Amino acid sequence: MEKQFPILQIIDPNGNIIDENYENEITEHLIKTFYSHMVRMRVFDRKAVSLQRQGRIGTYAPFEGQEAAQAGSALALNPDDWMFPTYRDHGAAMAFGHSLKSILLFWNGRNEGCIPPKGKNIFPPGIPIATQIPHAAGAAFAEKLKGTRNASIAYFGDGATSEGDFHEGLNFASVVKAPVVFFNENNQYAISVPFHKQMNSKTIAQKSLAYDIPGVRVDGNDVFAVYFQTMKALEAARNGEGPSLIEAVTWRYGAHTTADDPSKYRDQAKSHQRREITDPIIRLERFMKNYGFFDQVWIDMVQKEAADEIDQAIKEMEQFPAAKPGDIFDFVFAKLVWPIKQQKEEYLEMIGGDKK
Amino acid sequence: MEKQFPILQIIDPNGNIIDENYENEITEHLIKTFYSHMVRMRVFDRKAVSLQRQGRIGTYAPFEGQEAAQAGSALALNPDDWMFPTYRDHGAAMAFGHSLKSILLFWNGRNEGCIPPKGKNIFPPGIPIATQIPHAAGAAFAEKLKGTRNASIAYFGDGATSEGDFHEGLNFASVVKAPVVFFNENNQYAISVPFHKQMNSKTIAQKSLAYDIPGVRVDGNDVFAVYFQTMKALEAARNGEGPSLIEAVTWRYGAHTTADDPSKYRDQAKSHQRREITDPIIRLERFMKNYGFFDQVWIDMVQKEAADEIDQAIKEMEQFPAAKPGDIFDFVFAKLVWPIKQQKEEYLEMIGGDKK
Amino acid sequence: MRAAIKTQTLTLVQAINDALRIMLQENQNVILMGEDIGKNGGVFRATEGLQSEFGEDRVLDTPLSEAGFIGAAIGMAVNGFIPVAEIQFLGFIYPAFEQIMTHASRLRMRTMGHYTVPMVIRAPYGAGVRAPEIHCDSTEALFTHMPGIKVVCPSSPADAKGLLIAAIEDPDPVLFLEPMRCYRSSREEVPEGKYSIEIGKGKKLVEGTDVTIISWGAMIPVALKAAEEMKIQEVSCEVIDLRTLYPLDQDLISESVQKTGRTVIVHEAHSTGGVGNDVLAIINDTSFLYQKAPTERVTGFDTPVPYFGFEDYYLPTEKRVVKAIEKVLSF
Amino acid sequence: MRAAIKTQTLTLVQAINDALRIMLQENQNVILMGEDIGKNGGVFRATEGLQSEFGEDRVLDTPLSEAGFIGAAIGMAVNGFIPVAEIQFLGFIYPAFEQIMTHASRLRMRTMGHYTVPMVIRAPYGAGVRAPEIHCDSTEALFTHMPGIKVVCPSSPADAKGLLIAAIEDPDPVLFLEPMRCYRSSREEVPEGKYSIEIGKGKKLVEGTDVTIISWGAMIPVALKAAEEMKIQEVSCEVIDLRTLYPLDQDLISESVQKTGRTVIVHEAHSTGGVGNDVLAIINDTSFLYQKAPTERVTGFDTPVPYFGFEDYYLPTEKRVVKAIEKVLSF
Ligand SMILES: Cc1ncc(C[n+]2csc(CCOP(=O)(O)OP(=O)(O)O)c2C)c(N)n1
Ligand SMILES: Cc1ncc(C[n+]2csc(CCOP(=O)(O)OP(=O)(O)O)c2C)c(N)n1
Ligand SMILES: [Mg+2]
Ligand SMILES: [Mg+2]
Repeated sequence: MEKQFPILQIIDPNGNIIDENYENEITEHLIKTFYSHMVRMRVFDRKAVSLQRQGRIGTYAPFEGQEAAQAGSALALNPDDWMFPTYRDHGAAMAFGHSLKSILLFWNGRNEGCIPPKGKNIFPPGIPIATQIPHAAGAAFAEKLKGTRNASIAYFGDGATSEGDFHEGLNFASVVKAPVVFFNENNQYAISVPFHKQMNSKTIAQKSLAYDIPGVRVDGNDVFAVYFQTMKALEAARNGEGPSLIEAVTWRYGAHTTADDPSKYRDQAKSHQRREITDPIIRLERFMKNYGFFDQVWIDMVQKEAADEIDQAIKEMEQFPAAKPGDIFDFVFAKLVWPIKQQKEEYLEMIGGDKK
Repeated sequence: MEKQFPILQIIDPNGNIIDENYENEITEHLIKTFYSHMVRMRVFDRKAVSLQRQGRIGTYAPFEGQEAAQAGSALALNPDDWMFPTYRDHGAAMAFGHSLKSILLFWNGRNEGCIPPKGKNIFPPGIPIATQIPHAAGAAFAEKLKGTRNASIAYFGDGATSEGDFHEGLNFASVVKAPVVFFNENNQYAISVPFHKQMNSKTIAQKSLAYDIPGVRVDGNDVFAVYFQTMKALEAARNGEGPSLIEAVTWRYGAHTTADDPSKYRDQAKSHQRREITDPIIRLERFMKNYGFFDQVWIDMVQKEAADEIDQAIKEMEQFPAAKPGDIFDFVFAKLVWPIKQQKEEYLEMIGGDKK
Repeated sequence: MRAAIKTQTLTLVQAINDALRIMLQENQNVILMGEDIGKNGGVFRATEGLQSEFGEDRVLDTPLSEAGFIGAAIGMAVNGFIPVAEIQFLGFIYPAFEQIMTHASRLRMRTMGHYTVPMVIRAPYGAGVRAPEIHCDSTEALFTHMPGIKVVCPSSPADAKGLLIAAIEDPDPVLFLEPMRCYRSSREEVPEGKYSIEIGKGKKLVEGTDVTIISWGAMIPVALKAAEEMKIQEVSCEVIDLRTLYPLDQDLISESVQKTGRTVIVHEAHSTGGVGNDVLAIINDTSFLYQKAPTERVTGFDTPVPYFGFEDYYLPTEKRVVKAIEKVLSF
Repeated sequence: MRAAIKTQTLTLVQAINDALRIMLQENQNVILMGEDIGKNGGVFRATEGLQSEFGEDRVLDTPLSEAGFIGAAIGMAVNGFIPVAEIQFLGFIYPAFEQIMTHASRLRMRTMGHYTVPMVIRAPYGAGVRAPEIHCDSTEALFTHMPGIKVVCPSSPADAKGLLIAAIEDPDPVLFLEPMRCYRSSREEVPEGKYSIEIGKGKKLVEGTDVTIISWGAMIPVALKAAEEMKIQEVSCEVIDLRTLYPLDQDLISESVQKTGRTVIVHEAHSTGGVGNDVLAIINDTSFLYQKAPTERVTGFDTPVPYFGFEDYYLPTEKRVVKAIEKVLSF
């Protein structure tokens, strides 16, 4: 099966183009877009980890190492498409246009962080594993019924493929030919459980065969491979050809979440050594150097802009008004039902009104 | 995929051996065993349908047409293996040694019907679709842990493959290499929903690829093909090679259950015309004629023995003691807990004791 | 004088079919989903004729995959549709439990109203029709304890139609339980055309002064018969059909209990954790001093709903209700 | 004089680890299953060190598949093993809901005792630790309403150990809820070696005469603090830790309520359908005339457990309990 589903690459770890079909498609604009998004994502991610350490946000799920998978896929979307991320896909969400302030608010336990910018179809991060997969199928099917050319993308990890919802979502989508891309980030661990204990198959892409849908395996650290394969899958979806499954093979360098200690289950030194070969940003820099796009001044600017933007978002997050007790009652139903109304009134009376 | 998973046959619809590898394995004993079991199953099934019509049992799920799939697979088991049937697999259960009286009691709403004969590992028929699949994986894994050579078999329909439990059961079994055979009876309908609305794939066997386990498609109306393929899968399981998936392509001639009206969703006249080509008993008779095993006297005897045995079982079922009210309380836990004890006492007092 | 309302004589399941047809006609975004609801018209014929009238896209036969199609329905609901999903029997809702519990019911709250899930899940429930196991569960309490979803359970054809229309028009998820024992057991005059009945409002079926009987769904006929029987003994029972199980009709309950001071709750679900205890809580909270006797609960037992050979023992009977009425009277 | 019992000072999660180790040692058929319970020792370290001590076959890291491994555990339980399955957080039990509801809890009844499911499902539950959504549910009532499974919920290390051992030895399925807020919040002396505490028996933590406070799990510290506070006002509160949620300790509840006549129930689950209502039913059934005031329930609201930025509003506090005590006293 590994032969039937080879890991597609467009640039190799040394930053050389190995698939000539794409030579003309890789424009400077594309390169700079990818690079700046990936840097922005990494700066954000590291900053978020340190915010958590300082107790300024709650438990956080870092995605360092998965930037190419997230940027490449998210940037392939059209503005009106739908995104269904997990707790680890805020990189994808920010690339697709979510606000950094919102993402930080989410990680600080605030529902306000689940509200996407106006006009952006981004679901709140999926916490119960794999449950977002049928949602993506349904939202995509709705677009099909409406007769648009919009598609949806569902993100999920290698561990998520073990859940029934993965199977049911793919089966449903394949039957109704919903325009959806099932985008798997195979970072090879589900918390501590390694790939080979999660499944007996050697690839995730081959699971597409169960549904007779296209399946492909890409190097998840090659942003070009991810981008063009996602584009292809989205294009097929828009054309009425139904869903596809993409397995982006990648790795997380850090912990599962800030509450996790990866040294319990793997050698973190080795994990970091992988950077040399697999780090998606280093690889893109090599490519930029090889092909004359490397510009330290521009890179420094990108770094700085990212840092500034994130600092600004942190400020906004921290200046955000305190959580209003009344809010927990008001959004359960469109209209308060009496038990909740009564509970709200009693509670607010006890604490002396809705101003904490 | 239909090419990768051809429908294996040993005898063709005309009753000729087309796979010479098995010529020597098809002994008279085997032929007679298969034939008598299939006849017994069919006589039972028709009798049960008419019992239901007469109001002597409850809703019943007929399996006419699926006798070869059930006999061929069940007769491949060893006595100590585990069977996990659905509501449509009482044919398999009776071939494996369940008592006819028990099966009738089950269909008459009596839990006593779920108790297998001593020493026989037969689970109660699975009603919530696909839920028995993980059980079979677990029971098989238990055998592996104990170090025996016993295996388990899980029966399920084409519709069942859409449930998450199908996927989770196969994935679990593939990871722990549980000695289990996943035996699918693809009768091409889930109540009214035809195969092509159930899934986008053309075969069920190909779903094995998702788990990197062996998958095979057999003619479910060819009892030899079913038997030898099941044997092979069981043998692999006993040898530590893990699970396999068998798709037995078949057809039910009758209704989904006696509460179903198949003419609502398919042409029943056409369904019955299929008999000419596919009826597993007719096919076996053709084979017996072609190869000189046909013996009308013996066949009449088989028919008669089956009818007598079933009449006897019906008598036993109908003479079975009335349901005891106390029983609904006594088997919830090993020891009555007070709420149930209190409910039991109050109830029995009201109805004047446990004698209805 | 009120204008005459045109009516039809319908069974409960026909009334449901009527409500579905009306809503499919009226709102292009309404879409029915479920197993065997198309050509087959549903195993109880609740969707009979609707696929041929409205097409396969609006009356969708789904794969046998409750988590899959309820999950997909959530995605569709968020994206402009109003899915009305049929679960073939309430006992088969459990595979979709996670989707309902963590998404359908929470999405509005999670996103502070940005995403909402205007969907209906219809499910026949209850024992007494000699069906196989799991086909007989009455586990409404699992959903009344789930914040963010309303639970409705009509007992009559006219209520079924009006409440189902209300459920489809409700901006939030509604679990709509259909007492299958009442599907065809009686007919009544049902107004033609579109009308709706407010969710959250019960109904006084019989006015009385001595004892309040509170029930819903398939237990209503049992409650009514018991009330009838008590009339002979000159006991005046008030019979209340809750109709909505979340939110309960607190006013109706407390008003009646404050009048009679004696209450019998009848439901077929298990006693422990049953919705009867929520009624008890309302009485405790609103009508403590009016109680002349401890409330009696006549319920299914704390046992799984047994195989149908035993189900008559499990289900509350008129006799058990009468005994409870006598008990609250003689306290 | 009693013989001195050797003890160790343990946190609740350490006590659980101790109980698991003892049972793995004692009974070859005990097998632990779950996500990340092996090398990682569980996300809360409840199974720390057990895989290296007992091997991968006895402490099994499963795929991320709750229905799959609970379903498999049922098959294993029927076939001679005693699986102790860890659900990483109670909110992730929902995918396995069908397996628990239709099989684990019913198999004994279905087969009249021929097949039984001696398994334990362990799950950390509850809010207050700033965890993401769904990690904070307290939905014990979904399981107390499920016939055929017992529900246990200790609040202290010593109880946790004794009850977990009892759960593993119980011939029927037990859902064992671990208040994650108490995992490391305090230590106590826990007897060494094997001992068990009877399932179904609560415990009087504080003797009192004026008001009965009934609670369990993570709300026990809140109840205790409120009782402490009331002491200053010279109100004597009796505090009862239910410890088992099905079956409830009817005797302990009624004995205390009959003494004080005033009751406050404290739980963090949603009010409607909460186990508090089962306690109310016991009071109604056994102690009606002893009541001097309507029972007060201090509970989580009928809202999803909110994101942690809001969770302090959701969770019952000492202040809310004190207010309820004052209310039952001033009635
Ligand atoms: C239904 C469910 N079970 C368990 C968990 C706890 N959990 C959170 S993340 C995780 C591992 C997920 O692994 P994977 O799908 O590979 O995604 P990754 O975290 O590697 O991105 C687990 C077990 C959960 N969130 N939901
Ligand atoms: C979880 C669940 N959902 C729905 C049903 C209702 N139901 C009973 S049988 C059936 C169709 C099953 O089809 P298939 O798996 O092909 O088996 P067959 O009946 O054809 O043998 C359905 C939908 C059920 N029993 N369980
Ligand atoms: Mg992963
Ligand atoms: Mg079928």
